[in-house]
Amino acid sequence: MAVTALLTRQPPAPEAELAAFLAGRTVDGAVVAFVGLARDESRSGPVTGLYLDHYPGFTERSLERMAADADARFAVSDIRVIHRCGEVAPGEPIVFVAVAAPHRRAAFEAADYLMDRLKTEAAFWKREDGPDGPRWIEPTDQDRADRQRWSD
Amino acid sequence: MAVTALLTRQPPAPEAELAAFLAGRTVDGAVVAFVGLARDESRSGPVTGLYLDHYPGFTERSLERMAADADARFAVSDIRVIHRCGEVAPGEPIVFVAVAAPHRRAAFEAADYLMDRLKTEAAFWKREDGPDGPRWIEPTDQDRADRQRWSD
Amino acid sequence: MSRSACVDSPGIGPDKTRMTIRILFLGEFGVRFGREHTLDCAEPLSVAELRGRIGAQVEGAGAVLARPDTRLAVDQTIVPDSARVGPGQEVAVLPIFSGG
Amino acid sequence: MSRSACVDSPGIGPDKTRMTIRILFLGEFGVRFGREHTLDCAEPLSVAELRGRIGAQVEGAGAVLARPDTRLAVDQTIVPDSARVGPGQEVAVLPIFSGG
Repeated sequence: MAVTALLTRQPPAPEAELAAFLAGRTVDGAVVAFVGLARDESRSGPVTGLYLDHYPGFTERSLERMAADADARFAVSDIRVIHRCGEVAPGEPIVFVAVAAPHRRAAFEAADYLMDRLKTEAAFWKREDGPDGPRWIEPTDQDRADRQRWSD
Repeated sequence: MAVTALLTRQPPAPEAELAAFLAGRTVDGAVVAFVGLARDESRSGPVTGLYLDHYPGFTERSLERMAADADARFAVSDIRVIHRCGEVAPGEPIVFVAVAAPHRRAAFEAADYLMDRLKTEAAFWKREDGPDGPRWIEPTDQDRADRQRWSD
Repeated sequence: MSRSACVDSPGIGPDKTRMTIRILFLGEFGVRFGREHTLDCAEPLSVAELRGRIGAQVEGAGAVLARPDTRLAVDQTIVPDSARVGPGQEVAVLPIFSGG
Repeated sequence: MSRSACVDSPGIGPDKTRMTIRILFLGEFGVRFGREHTLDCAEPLSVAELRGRIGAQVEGAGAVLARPDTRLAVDQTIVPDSARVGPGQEVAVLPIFSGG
């Protein structure tokens, strides 16, 4: 059982992460991986880049807490969360989440839960840059509704 | 938009598949990948290997139909399904599913739906080999219950 | 590729393939009854009748062919017992799918 | 690292760090008000009082510090307005998280 949550300025490498996460796994029948990518457009218009501000130490612990909560809540074996901070170009990965479990339902649910929490409660402040200048953004109504699916 | 479903005797290469699936993606914010692995143990005891029998042509079309159904049902951009047939050793991948979508909810739901259908309706006949000899197996009650979540 | 003698076509000559139905048993059925058989068939019959014919001729297969959860595919499409099947077609006898 | 003169500590000598509170503004607040400030603080005060002190001294920050959805973390833990904060501690002023 390993639960890891890391913050990095480098783009996560989803393929290498997935390969490492799968290696030697014979007890778990299911691995769910999620990759969040920077889109080149949002509801506000074109996006030329993102900047994810963070509070060193505090942000890392927010990630670790969510990973630990997912681990406690679902019958999973391993969880790995890698989240980007700093400048992100469109098409680059922002977040990689992988969950392994003996059975697939727990793996899907834990990954889904983790993403809903990360999208609303991870301690980031996100700036979208576009032709009209930068805009600091908040979770969408959809993100908030998704988060409400998981009663605490 | 691409929906592909392939049958292969070789183990799928999840990391290479994921890398190819992510490449150049700037419209989709979410990619969900599922990897199903052969477990070394089932409810019946230790498993030394699996054999997935199939009906050439018919089985391929069962995979293609499910991928097309998922595509029609959810707001997704691309779907890729790679399913193994033949001999599978414990720890090896049996199935790789990837779904890309602008928003994560559709990606999660489509991958979840696809796996529930693949685990009950894909045209395979699976033999588990163990110390007590081979056993031909059917979907579990859990698999059937999972499938019932998606009304047709 | 095992063949059950009782259903092998005795026919010879150019029309042989047109006067038979190719029978495939999948999964566990293939192991128990032989993967492939050839059934003589001069004219169309219903799938229900075909279940009886196969069950009578392939030793031990009668019981599984009588089960409603044993489905038959004709030329790769699952069909109801009321469907018709005739010479030159391929029929697959499918145990319950295990899923992937 | 911008510093707002009105809250920079005028103190000197070995006790300086013990008689101040370090203030960090995160996200958009950092851009608008300067990322880091130092507030003179000789004795503990409540977080509610601190909101007022920071708002009064950092130009333009009063309105966001009065908002209930602007949360304050003391030494990296989010605290209620009733909590106490004193010299040598670090206070972060947090806009609503955007999430990742």
